[in-house]
Amino acid sequence: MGDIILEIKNLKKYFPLADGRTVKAVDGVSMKLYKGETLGLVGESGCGKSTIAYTVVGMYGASGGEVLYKGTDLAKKGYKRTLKQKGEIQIVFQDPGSSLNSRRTIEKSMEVPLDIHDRMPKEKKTERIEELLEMVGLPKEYKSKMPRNIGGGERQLISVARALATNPELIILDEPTSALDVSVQAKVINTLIELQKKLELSYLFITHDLSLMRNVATRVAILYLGRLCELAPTTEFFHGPLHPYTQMLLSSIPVVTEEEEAIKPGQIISQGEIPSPVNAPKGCTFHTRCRDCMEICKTEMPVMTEVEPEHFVCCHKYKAKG
Amino acid sequence: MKAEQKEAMIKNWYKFSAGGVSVIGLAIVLLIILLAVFAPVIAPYPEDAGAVVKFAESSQAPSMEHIMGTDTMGRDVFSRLLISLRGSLLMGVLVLAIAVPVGFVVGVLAGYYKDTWVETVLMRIVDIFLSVPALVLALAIAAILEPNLRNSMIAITIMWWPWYARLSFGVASSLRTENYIVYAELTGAKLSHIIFKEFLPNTFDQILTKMTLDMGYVICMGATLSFVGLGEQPPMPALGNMINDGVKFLPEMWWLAIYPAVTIIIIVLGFNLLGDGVGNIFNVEGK
Amino acid sequence: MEEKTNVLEVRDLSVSYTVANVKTHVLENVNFSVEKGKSVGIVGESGCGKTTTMRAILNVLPSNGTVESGEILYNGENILNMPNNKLQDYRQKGAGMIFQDPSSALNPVISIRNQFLEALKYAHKDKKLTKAQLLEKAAKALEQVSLADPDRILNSYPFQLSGGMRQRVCIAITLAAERQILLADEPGTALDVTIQDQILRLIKSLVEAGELSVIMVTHSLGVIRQVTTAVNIMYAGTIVEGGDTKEVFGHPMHPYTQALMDCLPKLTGNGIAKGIPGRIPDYSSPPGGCRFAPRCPYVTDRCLNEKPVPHETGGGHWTSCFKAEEGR
Amino acid sequence: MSLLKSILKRLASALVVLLGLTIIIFVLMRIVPGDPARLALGANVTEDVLEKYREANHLNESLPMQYVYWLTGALRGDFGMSAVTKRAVIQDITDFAPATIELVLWAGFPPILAALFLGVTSAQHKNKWQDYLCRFLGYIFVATPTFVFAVLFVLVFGYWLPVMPTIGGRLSPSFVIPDITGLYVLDALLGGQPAAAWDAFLHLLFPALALALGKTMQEARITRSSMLQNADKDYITMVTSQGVPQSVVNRKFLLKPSVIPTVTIIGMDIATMFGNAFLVERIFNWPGLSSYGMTAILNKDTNAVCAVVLIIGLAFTLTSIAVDIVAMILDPRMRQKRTR
Repeated sequence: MGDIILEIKNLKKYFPLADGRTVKAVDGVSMKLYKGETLGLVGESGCGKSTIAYTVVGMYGASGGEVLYKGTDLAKKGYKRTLKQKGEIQIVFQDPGSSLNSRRTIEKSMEVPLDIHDRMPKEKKTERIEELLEMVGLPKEYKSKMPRNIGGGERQLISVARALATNPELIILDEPTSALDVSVQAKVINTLIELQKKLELSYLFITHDLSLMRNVATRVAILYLGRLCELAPTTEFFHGPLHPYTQMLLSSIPVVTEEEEAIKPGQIISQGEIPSPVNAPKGCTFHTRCRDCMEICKTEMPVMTEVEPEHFVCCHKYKAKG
Repeated sequence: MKAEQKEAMIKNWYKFSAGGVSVIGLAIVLLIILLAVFAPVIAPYPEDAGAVVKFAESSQAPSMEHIMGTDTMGRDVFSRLLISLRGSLLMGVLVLAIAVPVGFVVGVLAGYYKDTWVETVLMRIVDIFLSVPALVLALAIAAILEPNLRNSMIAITIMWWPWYARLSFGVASSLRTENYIVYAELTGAKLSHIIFKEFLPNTFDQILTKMTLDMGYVICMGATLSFVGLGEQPPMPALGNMINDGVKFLPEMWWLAIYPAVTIIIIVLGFNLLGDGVGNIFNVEGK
Repeated sequence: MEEKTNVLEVRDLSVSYTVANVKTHVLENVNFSVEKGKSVGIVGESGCGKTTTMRAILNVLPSNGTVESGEILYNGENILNMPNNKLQDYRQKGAGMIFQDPSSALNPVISIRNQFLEALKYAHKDKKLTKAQLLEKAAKALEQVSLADPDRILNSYPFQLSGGMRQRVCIAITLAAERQILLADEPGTALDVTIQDQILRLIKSLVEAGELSVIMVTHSLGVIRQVTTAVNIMYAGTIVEGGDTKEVFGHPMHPYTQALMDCLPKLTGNGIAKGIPGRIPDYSSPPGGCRFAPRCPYVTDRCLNEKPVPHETGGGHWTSCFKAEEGR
Repeated sequence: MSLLKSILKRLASALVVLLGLTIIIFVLMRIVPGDPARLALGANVTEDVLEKYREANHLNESLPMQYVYWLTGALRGDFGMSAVTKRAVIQDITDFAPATIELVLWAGFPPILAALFLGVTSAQHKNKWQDYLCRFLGYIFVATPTFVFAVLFVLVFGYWLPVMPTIGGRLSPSFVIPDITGLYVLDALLGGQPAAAWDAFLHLLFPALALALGKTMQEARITRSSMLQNADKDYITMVTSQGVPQSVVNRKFLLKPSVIPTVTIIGMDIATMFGNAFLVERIFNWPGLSSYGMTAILNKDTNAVCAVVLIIGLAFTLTSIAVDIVAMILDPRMRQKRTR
């Protein structure tokens, strides 16, 4: 493993509600992101995966914990990110309809980061925009188009190109392909993989799609109700998922081939629903849906344990082993 | 590229003319503008737009010579009507030229800073202006200032900007969580960039539609003020004061009041129809 | 004999829309059928005409849509020219649809309870059920779709529920009507994968119990494989391949189906294909021959000029493709 | 309950707005060029009298203090003396307000039903003659300024087809009715005088129509377009596809969401009527608050102007609160929105 580019330590993000209660969107998450890797952050709606992304990128402040980017704590109270850091950490959003201003040409949208980070004369700017378009595999004529005249996948590629404009090192990918058809997703994903190799980018890839992560991520982290359940290198993760929630998640995926069917943990039937993060269950937050629930699970919160090298799981079942 | 633009134009024209009536609106508005611009040339008696007295021709019913008749001073109603179009249009343009930018900036700021004190303060001010019928406060303001055309414009402008603030507030507060706005913030864009480069193009459709409709309503309110004597002062003609003069001679000299009244209706109608068509292009509902 | 077991049959259905004076030919000669107590799937990507097909089956196309030709037979009768009362009867007891977009399919200003009551009142009008009995059905359906607190849901307005909950409410309203045929338009889009799994299993169990015939429309090949026994692959308003689900997914023959399968990320890894170049055609002037021809890697002159017809390759598996027909 | 809470919130914000309005009015009052004391008393009084007047009206204090005095006075109903009528402004207002209220009530509320009827009819007969007629009249009426309506009515119904009571006022002098609510039609009915009630109604009819016609057609237009817009929504298609008969769909599922936009603009429309009443009352000789205000404005009677503006602001605020409450009852979503 290489250098650590981003380390999240015990990150917490709480949102107060109007009625005085609190949503604990992220409640004590720790993980590392190595340079040049793709960390897949996977979970169902309300698990806090996007909150983590938005805290890293600076949309929210943290309620507690640290976000160390190259050793600097970006989440420290009162810390203001430098322009350089803003350029180095970029984000690609989920919704292709809203990531580009529908009233401005592609060129105008792509000028936004250039004007802020890399002021240059008009002709050079045009040149740079054409170069960026080429990097994501789009013809340079696209610069004069309006977002509504191109497809959703192409719009996402423009968002990627726009993010590349500031020479980033870490890109947060917030479900960049979940709104796209698979034939279009394929092109976007392949472009992202190529760019990563060429530019040594590190990706924090937020998604709910485990099948996609199987093909993209270096390591996979599973979130449930604002906490990590399991974190492991991809191959190991898919061949030996340990956490009961992870197993349930995997077994729920509708697949298309017999080979895939064989990988899914059998005999696990998904049940129940993710509880509201406003009053998360005591003890292990998953115990209400867990088929292996023990007495201890209802009262005591399990801790992250390294059961095998680089394979972490947060479950009482595996405590003894460690 | 060229073909694309042409295609877009054809599509827009189709949307604009879909209802049929918008084309009539466009024709009316163009006609009014032409008449206003060339009024001194077209008007048969341009000198009548002032303190002129021609006793020999006073109080004549419409005829070939005076197609809309003459008033008690013998002035040609048609000529006065043409000249008065200029003041009306000027009022519409100037009022909106000030009210729209002011309202836009206030509204967008409030919308962008929704749920903060900025929104509370700005939108409360807007609410206060909207808590009295515009006409009442405009009358009060116009009365307190010296009654003339300029001051009636000031009064109407003061009452008009809150509407644009409210419109822009609505757009900005719904767009502020759009990813392109968030992206601009995260990358370090300045406030002026966000307001004028990101929000402005997105508010433009609705503002333009409302402006087209409002041209008619501003002219209408201007006429109302001048009807009670708080606008253009006699002997200069204005749609409102011509009607007011004419009312005194109803029903015998009906032409004095009816022609200017019908003119107002046509002007407002024209801008209304045009505004509907503009709204159709952008898929914006008129008010 | 075989004809008789079909509860619903779509024959040569062509539908067009008129947008801004331009006619778009969305569906072209769509053919498929559902046997009683079976489930059939239609797979295709966005804009391929899946939802249009579903709406046509209930005769509720948007006001700018027209059925150009074809018929939709319910128990042998064409619903497209049924008298009004019969059509209503068919909608009440014959076929019902789960709408795709949960945020717009529920009336924003009417409580969930009343939306249930109104729909169920007509669906069960022959049985003379009391209000309490109807509400009981509603509560049961809500529990079936894993909504734990039916009373609270019934007392809510749509805006008080999350997207996933709304989608399940829509599903419950449709299921509680206990019709013969369920038309499911992307029933899992707003749901988390573990909940989607529960819903799919519910639908499958209803089919297996013989209570329901299902037409499921989705972009997800996996969902189709889990629920249906027969599948139709739709591309740009035409059905390009069809047959037994496992057979079609195991041996896809149409180049579009093959490409789609290759693009799909799989749990087995091995990366994903480069995607399909180009975009779906402009429906206002669709390609004269095969609609997939402009994006097809195996395209020939014949594909560009001649429309392919279904060609059976055995075991009820067929495809409309000259490549398969010519054995290339 | 959330409804009650939303209503309370709405009232609180209305209070802030009204307070803001008093500030604007006060500022307006003080930017009038010239000495307020002299404006009130006229040119032929001695400096001594002026000084006494200033003392009595706190005109020597700082501006914020003057505002506080003026506001506390206004809260007690003390708006000072009118320079025109030489009576207490509050006295004038209590005398004239009922006439305006009666006019606006008649112009504001009954036509809503007509607007809804026309809008729904127009939508249900889209692109048939009923629809074309409604839309044609809609365009014309919306484009006609209220005072033009008033002038035309006077000409047509006063002179050409004399059906309108010509002298103006609220009641023919031959009738005497009890003073109960100040609303003549109602008072006459309460007093058991149907003939008087009819006479009062006739007096009301044309001014009320002049006020109402434009707004009514606009409300009809909004109802029509929201009916048509909603008719293509998924939630309507969904109930249609469930076999709910079309008439039930229209009545139970389409009407309610479609009238909400109309309801929400009624508040604004009634407010505008208070404004337009200024002209209508003048043209029809209607002895109401607005013609009193108009006279005050033209004579620069600041005390009276301020009082009238404030009272109209109050009336408007109350109307819009009422409308908001109706909207909240109709549309549960509005209970959650931050009210303003």
